[in-house]
Amino acid sequence: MSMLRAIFSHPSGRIGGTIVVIYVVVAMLGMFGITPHNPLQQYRIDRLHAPSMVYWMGTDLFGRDVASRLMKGVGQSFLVGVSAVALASIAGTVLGLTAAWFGKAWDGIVMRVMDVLLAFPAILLALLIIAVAGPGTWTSVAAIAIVYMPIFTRVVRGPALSIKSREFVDAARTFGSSRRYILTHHLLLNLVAPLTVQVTLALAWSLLTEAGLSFLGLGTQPPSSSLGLMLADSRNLMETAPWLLIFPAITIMISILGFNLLGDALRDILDPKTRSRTA
Amino acid sequence: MTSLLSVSNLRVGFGRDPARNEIVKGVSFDLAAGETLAIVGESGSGKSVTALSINRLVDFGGGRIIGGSIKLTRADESILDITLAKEPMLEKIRGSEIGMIFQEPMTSLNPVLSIGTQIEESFRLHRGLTGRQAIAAAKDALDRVRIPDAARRLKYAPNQLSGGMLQRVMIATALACNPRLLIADEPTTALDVTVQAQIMALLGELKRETGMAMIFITHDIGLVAGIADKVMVMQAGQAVEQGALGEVLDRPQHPYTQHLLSAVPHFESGRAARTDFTRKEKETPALDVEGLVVRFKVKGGFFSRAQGSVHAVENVSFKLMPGETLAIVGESGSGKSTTARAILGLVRPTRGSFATHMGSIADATDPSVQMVFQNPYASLNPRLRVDSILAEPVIAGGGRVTAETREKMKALLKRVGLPEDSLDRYPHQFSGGQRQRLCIARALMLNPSVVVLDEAVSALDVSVQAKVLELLVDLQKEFGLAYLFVSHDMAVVERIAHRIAVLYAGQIVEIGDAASILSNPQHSYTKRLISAVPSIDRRNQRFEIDTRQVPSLVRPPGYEPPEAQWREFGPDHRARAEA
Amino acid sequence: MSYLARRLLTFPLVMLGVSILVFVAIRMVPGDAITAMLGTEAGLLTSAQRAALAAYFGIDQPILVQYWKWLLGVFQGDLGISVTHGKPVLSIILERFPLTLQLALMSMCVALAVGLPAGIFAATRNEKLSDLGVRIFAMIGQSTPNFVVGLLLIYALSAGFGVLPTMGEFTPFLTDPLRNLGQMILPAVTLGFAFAASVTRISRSAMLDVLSDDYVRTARSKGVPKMSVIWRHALPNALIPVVTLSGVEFGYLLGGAVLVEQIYALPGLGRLVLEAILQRDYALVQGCVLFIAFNFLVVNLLVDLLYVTLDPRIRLGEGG
Amino acid sequence: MGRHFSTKFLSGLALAVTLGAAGIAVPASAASLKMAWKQDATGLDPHKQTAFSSIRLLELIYEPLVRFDKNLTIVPALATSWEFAPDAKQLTFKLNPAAKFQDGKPVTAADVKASFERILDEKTAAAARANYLSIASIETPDDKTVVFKLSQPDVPLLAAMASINASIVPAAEIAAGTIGTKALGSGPFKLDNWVPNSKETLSANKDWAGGKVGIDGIDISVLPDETAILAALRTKQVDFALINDPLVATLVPKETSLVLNRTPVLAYHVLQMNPSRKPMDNLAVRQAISCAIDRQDVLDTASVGEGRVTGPLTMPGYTSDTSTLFCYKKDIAKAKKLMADAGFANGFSATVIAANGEPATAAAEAQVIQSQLAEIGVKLNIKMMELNVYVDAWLKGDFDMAVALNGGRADPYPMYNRYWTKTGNLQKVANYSDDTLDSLMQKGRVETDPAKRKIIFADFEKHIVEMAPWVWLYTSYNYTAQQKTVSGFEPTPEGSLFGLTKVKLN
Repeated sequence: MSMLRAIFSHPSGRIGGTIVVIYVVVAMLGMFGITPHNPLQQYRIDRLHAPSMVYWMGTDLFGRDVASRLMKGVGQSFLVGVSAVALASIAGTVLGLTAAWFGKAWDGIVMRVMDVLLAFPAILLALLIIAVAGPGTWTSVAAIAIVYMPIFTRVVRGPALSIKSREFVDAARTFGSSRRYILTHHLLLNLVAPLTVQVTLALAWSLLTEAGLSFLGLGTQPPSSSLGLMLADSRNLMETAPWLLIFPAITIMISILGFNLLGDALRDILDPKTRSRTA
Repeated sequence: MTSLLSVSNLRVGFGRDPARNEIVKGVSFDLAAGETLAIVGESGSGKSVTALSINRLVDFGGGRIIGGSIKLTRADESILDITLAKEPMLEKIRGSEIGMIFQEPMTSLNPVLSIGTQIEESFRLHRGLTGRQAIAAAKDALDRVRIPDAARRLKYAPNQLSGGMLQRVMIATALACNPRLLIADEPTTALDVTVQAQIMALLGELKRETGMAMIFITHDIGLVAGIADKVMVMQAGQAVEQGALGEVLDRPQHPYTQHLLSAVPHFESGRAARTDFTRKEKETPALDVEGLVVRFKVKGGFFSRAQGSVHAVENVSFKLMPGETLAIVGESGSGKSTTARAILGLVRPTRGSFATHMGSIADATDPSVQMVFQNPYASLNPRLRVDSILAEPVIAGGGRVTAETREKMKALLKRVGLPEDSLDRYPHQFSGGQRQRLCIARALMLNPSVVVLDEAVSALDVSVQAKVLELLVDLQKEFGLAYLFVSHDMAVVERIAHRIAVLYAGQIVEIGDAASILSNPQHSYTKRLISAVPSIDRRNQRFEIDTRQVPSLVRPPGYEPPEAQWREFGPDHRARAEA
Repeated sequence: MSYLARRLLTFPLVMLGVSILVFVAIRMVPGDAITAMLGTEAGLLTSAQRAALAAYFGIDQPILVQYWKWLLGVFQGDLGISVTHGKPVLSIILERFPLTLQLALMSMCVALAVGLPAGIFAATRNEKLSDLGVRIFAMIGQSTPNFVVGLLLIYALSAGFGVLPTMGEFTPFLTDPLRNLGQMILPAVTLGFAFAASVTRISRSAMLDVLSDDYVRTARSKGVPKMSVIWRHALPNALIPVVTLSGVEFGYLLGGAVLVEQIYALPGLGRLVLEAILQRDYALVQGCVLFIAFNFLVVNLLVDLLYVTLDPRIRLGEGG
Repeated sequence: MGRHFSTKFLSGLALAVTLGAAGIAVPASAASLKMAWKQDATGLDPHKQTAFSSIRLLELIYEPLVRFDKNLTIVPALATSWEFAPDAKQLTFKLNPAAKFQDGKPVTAADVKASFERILDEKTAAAARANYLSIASIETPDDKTVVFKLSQPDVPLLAAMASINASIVPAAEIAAGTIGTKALGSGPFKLDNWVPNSKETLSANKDWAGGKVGIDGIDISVLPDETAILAALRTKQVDFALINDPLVATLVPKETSLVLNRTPVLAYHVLQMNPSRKPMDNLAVRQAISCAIDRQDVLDTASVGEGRVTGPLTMPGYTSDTSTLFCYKKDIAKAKKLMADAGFANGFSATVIAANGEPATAAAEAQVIQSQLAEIGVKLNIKMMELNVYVDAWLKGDFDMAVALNGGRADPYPMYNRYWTKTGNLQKVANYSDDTLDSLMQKGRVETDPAKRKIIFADFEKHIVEMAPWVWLYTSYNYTAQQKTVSGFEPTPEGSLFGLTKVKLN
C-alpha cells in the first residue's frame, strides 16, 4: 500500500502508473475477449472503413474492427511480455545469484555464456531462435527471455556480489547460517528492489521487442492480432487507411512509455542512492 | 581586533519549503581576524550547514538562507553581507577570501585531474597566474604543507596519495590564495589518529604563519582543546553555548555541554581504565589464539602469478579470560579487523589455532563466539523484521523458533534497552544506537562466552557511544562475557578494556594491562599513538610534524619474519624489542 | 592492467562460444541451402542430384567435421566461401561494412551532439520546467521502437514538407559524398533518436550524481565559476557512464540495424545476415555473426581503454 | 508455388512512402536503364537456378533454343527453325548462323549438345532435368544442326525447351567448370558486375544476333521493400521496376509520371488439400470445402480485386468458362450437406500452412479462407512459416492444407504432369491421382493436334475440379512500373524481362 502511495506521489510514477493500470485493464479485456466487436469477425462489406461510431478506430483490409484487434493485440503483447520477463527474470536471477555466491569456475562459466549471448545483437539472436523453433507466441516468449536473460543475470550478480560482502551476510556466516538461508533471506530479499525496477524496464523492452518481432512476421501469427503485426499489415495501406498505422503506433509508444516511466519512478523510490540525495 | 566575520541570527532551511524544514535556527557569532572558532556538535546539530552557509555552498546542497545576516569584512575594509550576495560575487570571495577543507579528502579531490592542476586552478582564478608561474606557485603551496618531493607529486592523480597526504593537498589548495578565513569541516574525522595529529599540527602552524582566522567544525570536543580560541556548542540547530575555550571547557553552563564533557569518553591516559577484573592465569581461557597468521596472495602480471603476499596478520597470540575485555588497537591496515574476522571464520587463516572452552575451532563456526560489527546500518538486513533477525542464529544452529525463543528475544531486547514492540519492526525504524543494541542482542541469542566487538561503537555519535559502552560493561558483568574489543579509538578503549594489545603492521607490538600501557607506553609506536590522541587536557599543545608512512605489508613469496623478541615491563605488560 | 588482461583472455573464449552457438543454431533451422536455392522445384531432384548439391554446398559431412574445417579456416583468416555470392565471406562482409560503420558513426554523432548537451542542460536545470521538457522528450525517444520512428519520420517529412529520402542505389561516401549523405542522414537520425534519448537520460543522471560529489563542492569552494565547474570538473567524471552506454550502443550498431536498413533500403550488415539466414548460406551467416561479435567485443575493449584515459583510478589500479 | 518463391520474408519491414522529391537527385549514365527489384538473383548457373528472381536476370544474359512471345507462341531464339518427326520421336533444330557468345565465339551444335548433356547429368543437379528425360541421344550432323532422338513421343518437350533452364552455354565453359561463377551467354546483355542482394550492372551486347538493343545497359538495384521501390520511382531514382504486391501496384497509377504495366500470369493461387490425410481423404469433405469458398471474395479481399478467378488451366488457349466448373459459385447449403454426408456435420479442425510474404497475399488469403470455412464448421488454424521452412514441409507433403502460389507453364502437360500422374515427381506433394487423370495426361502428352489437346485438357480440368484435391482460386497480375520516359516494354505472361531489349529512354 505504501508502495502504491509512493508511486502515485512521484510525478513520473503517477503518469506511468496510470498508463500501466489502463494498459493492464485493456490487456485483460482483450485477453478475455471483452471487446466492442469480435476481433476475428470479418465484416467484409465494411473493408477499410474509416473510424466511425461503429468502428472506433476503423476497420482493416478484412473488415475487422481495429479497436477490438488493438485490445486483443495489447492483451497478446502483454501476455508475451509478462511471460518472457517472468522467464528471463527467474533464470537470470538464479544464474546471477549462484554466479555471485559460488564465484570461481561457475561464475566464469555463467558470465562467459552471458558474454556470448550479449555479443550477439539482440534482434539477430531472437531471429535465430525463432528461425530454429518456428514463429509463434511461445517461441517469441522464449526468444525474448533468452535475449534478456543476460541482462538480468548481470543486474543480479553485481548487487549480489556487493550484498555478499555486506556485514549482515558476514554476521549470518558467523552464526553458521545455511547457504540456502543466506541466499534466500539475505541476498534475494535485498535484490527485490533492483529486480522490481529491472522487471518494469524489461517489460517495456519486451513490449518493444515483441512489436519488432511481430512486425517481422516472427511473433504472433495471423489471424491473432498483435501490435507489431498490425503495424506490418498497415505498411502498404498507410496511404489509403492511415488509421491502420496511427493507432497501433501510438499504442506501442504510450504503453512502452508507461512502463519506462514507472520503472524510473520505482528506481527513484527504491534506490537509496537517489533517495539520499535529497537528505 | 576588528571583526572579520559577523553572523547574526542565521536561519537555514532545506527542501521545497525551507521555512518548514529549518536546520539552522538562528545562530549568531563573531570572529576576529586570526581567531579560531570551534563549532562542536553531533550529527544533525547543524554545525556543517552553518559552516557551508558562510561561503554559501549550502545553496548547492539544496539549502536556502531564510533569515539573518553574514557580514564579511573584506580585504579592502568593505563589508559584504554574504546572505545577499549574488553568485558572481560569491565566486570571487570563495577561494580568495574564504577557503574551505572538508571531511573526506579521498572524495574531495577531483579523481580525473592531477593534484597540480587542482592547486594551480586557484592561482589561475584569483591571481591570474598562468603557465609556469602557476606551476611554480602550486609547488610552493605543496611545500608549504610539508609534502616532500612536491615537484613530482604535482603530476600525481589523487588516488596515488594516502588520505593524510590528500588532506594536506586540500589544505594547500584552500590556502593557495591566502584566504583570511579558513573553514575546516571535520577535516580529520576520516583519518587515523596519528595522521589526525599531523594535520592538526599543520593547521596550527599554518595559522600562526599566515595569521588567518579559522572556523573548525568537529564532533570531538577533545580535538578542540588543541586548536581553538573560542568554542561554540551546537545542538539541534541552535548554539547552546559559546565562549572562550577555557570558559567552555572548564565551566560549562549548558547541560548539553556538561553532558558532552562528562558523559562522553575522553582520553585520560589510563586513569579511567577499568579495575573490575583480576586475571587468573591458571583459568581456562575463553578464547586462546595461538600463532595466528593471515596472508593474502597478491596476484599480478598477465598470467596472474602470485607475486608475493600481504602479511595482514603476523603471528598473533593471546589468551582471553572469561569476563575479561581485551582491546586490540591499531590504525587502519594494522590487521586488527582481519584478526577478528579470522577468529570468526570469515577469513581463512594461513596458520595458527584458536581454542575456546568448547575445544579448538576448526572450520565450523562455534556458537560460543559471536561478533558485533562496526556499522549498525550495514550489519542488519534491512528487509528482515527484528524477530527474523533475532531468530537467525537459532535457525542457523539447527533450532526451531518456539514460544520460548520469542520469550528469550523479548527478554534480551528489554535487557539491551529496546522497547517491547521492537520485534515487529524493521531495522530502519531504529536509530544507530538502537540498531547496535539490536546487534548486541542478536549476538547474545546463542549464549556465547566470547563476543568480538569490531569497532562496535565507532559509527555512533559520541553521546550514544557512552551509553552503549555502559550497556556492554553491564552485560559483561551479568553474563560473564569475554570481549575482544577491536578499536582505533583510545578514549573508548580506555573505558572498556582490561587489557590492550597494540597492533602495528600485522604484529602485536605491545600487550598487557590497560592502565599500564595507556599510562606508560613502551614501544615507540604505542608512544606515538598515545601521544597523538587528542585530549581536553592538552590545550594548545604542539605536535611534531612527521611524514613517515606505515611500511608496506607486501612481502615476496616465502618470506618469513624474524622471531619476535619481547621485553617485560611489569607483571602484565610486555613490548616487542625494537632494532 | 589485470582487468584489461582478463578481458583480453576471455576474448577468444567468447568468440569460440559465439562460433559454436551460431554454427549449431543455423544448422538447426529447418530447410537448407538446396531448398533455399530451388524452392519447391527441389522436389524434382533425384537423390543423386541432391547428394551432388549437398557436396557442392559442403553440407554433406558430419557437423563436427564441418565445424572443425571451418574453425581451421578461421584461424587462417579464411571465413569460407559464400555459396550464394560465390565469393569469400570476408570480402562480402568488407563490402557491406563501410556502410554499417558510417551509419553507426553518424548515429552516434547525432546521439552525442543532441543527447550530451541536452542531458547536461537538464541536469543544471534540475526539477525546473525545461528539465522536465527534456526528460519527457528523452523518455518518449526511449520508448519508441526505431521502426516506428523511421515510419513516422518519413511520413511526417513527406506529408509536411514534401521531402523524401533518397532511396535509389546506394552510393558510397567516397564516390559522391553529397548524395551519400542525402541517403544516410535520415537513417542516421532514425537510429540516433532512441540513442540520443538514452544519452540524454544517462548524461543527465550522471551529471546530477557528479554535481553532488564532494570534489565539485571543493571546486566551488575555490571559487570556480559555474560553467567551469560543469565542463571542467563535472563533465569528465560524468562522461564515464556515457562512454559505457555509447560504446555498447555503438557496438550493437556495428552489427547492423536490420529494421532501419530495411526501411531505408540500405545494403548494410544487418540485411546481409538476414538474407544469409534466409538463404541458408551457412558460411556467410557464421562469418557475419563472428565478425559482428568480434566488433562488439573490440568496441567494448576500446571503451575500457577509453576509461583508462578518462579515469586515472582505473589506469593506476584502485587504491594504487 | 513453382518459381514464384523468393525471400519475401523480409517484406515485413516496410512503409508506405508518399510523394515528394529526392533529397539530392543525380542523373546516372545517359542511356542506361535504372531498374529496381525486390528479390535478387540467387545464382548465375542457368541450368540450376529455378528462382523467379534468378531467371529474370539470367534471361537477359543467356538464350535457350526457342522462347515464348507475349502470346505464348514459340518463336525462334538461338534456333531459327525446328521440326518434329511425324512420330514425335525426333526433334531437329537449325541454329542461327549469326549467333555468338559474348566472348565472340560462335554458338555451335556442339555447344547445344554439351549444354543438354550437362542438364541431363545427375551430378549437375539441374531441377529441370525431369522435363527432358525423354531425350535419348543428341546428334550434331553439322555445326548448325542439332537432332534430339527421343525415347518416346513427347510433344511438350519443345515448350519445355523454351526455358532459361535449357539455356545454351559454351562447351568450353562447361569443360572449364566455370558455369555459375562466370556469366557468359549469347543474350542481349552482358553482366559486368554483380553484388548479390545489392546491385547488378549490365551492358548491351553489341554483337547480339537478335538485333540492336535500345539502351546502353541496365543498372539494377535491389531494394528490399516494395514501398521503397515505389518511393524510388516517385523520386525518379529508378526508371523501371518489378512489383509483386498488388497493394503497392495499385498505388503506381496515382502518380502521373508513372505507368503501370499489368499482365495476367500463368501462376495460380491455390488452396492445396492433402488427400492422404483425414478427413481430406473424403471426397465429400473436399468438395464441401470447394463449395464453401467464395473465390471472388478471396480475390477481392486478399488482392484488392487484382486478378481473375481461374480453374486449373491458366494459359491462353486452354482457359475455360469457370462457371461451368464444379461449385465455382459459393454454395453453403450444398457444402453443409456434403459435410453432413461425409459425417462431419459438426465440422473438424485442420491446419493450413502459408509462407510468410510468399506470395505477398498468402497471409490474407489464409485468413479469408479461414473465415469462409468457419461457416461450415471447419476450424482452420493458420501456421505462417518462413519460406524455406514452408518449402521443406511442402516438399514432404507435411501439411493438412497449404496456401500456395504455383507456377504455370504455357502447356498444361509440363505444368501438371509432376502433380497429377502416378509417376509425377511431386505426386507426394499432391497425394492424389486417379486413372482418369493419369490417362488424360498420357493422351495429352502424345497428341500433336492442338484442337484435340484442348479437349483432352478440358476434360482433365473438369475432372480434377470435381475431385477437388486442390481448390484453385485465382490468377493475379505481373506488374512492372516505369517512368513515362521509358517506352517500348512488352510484358509476357511468364513475367519475362526479355522485352527490355526493345525499350528506349526518351
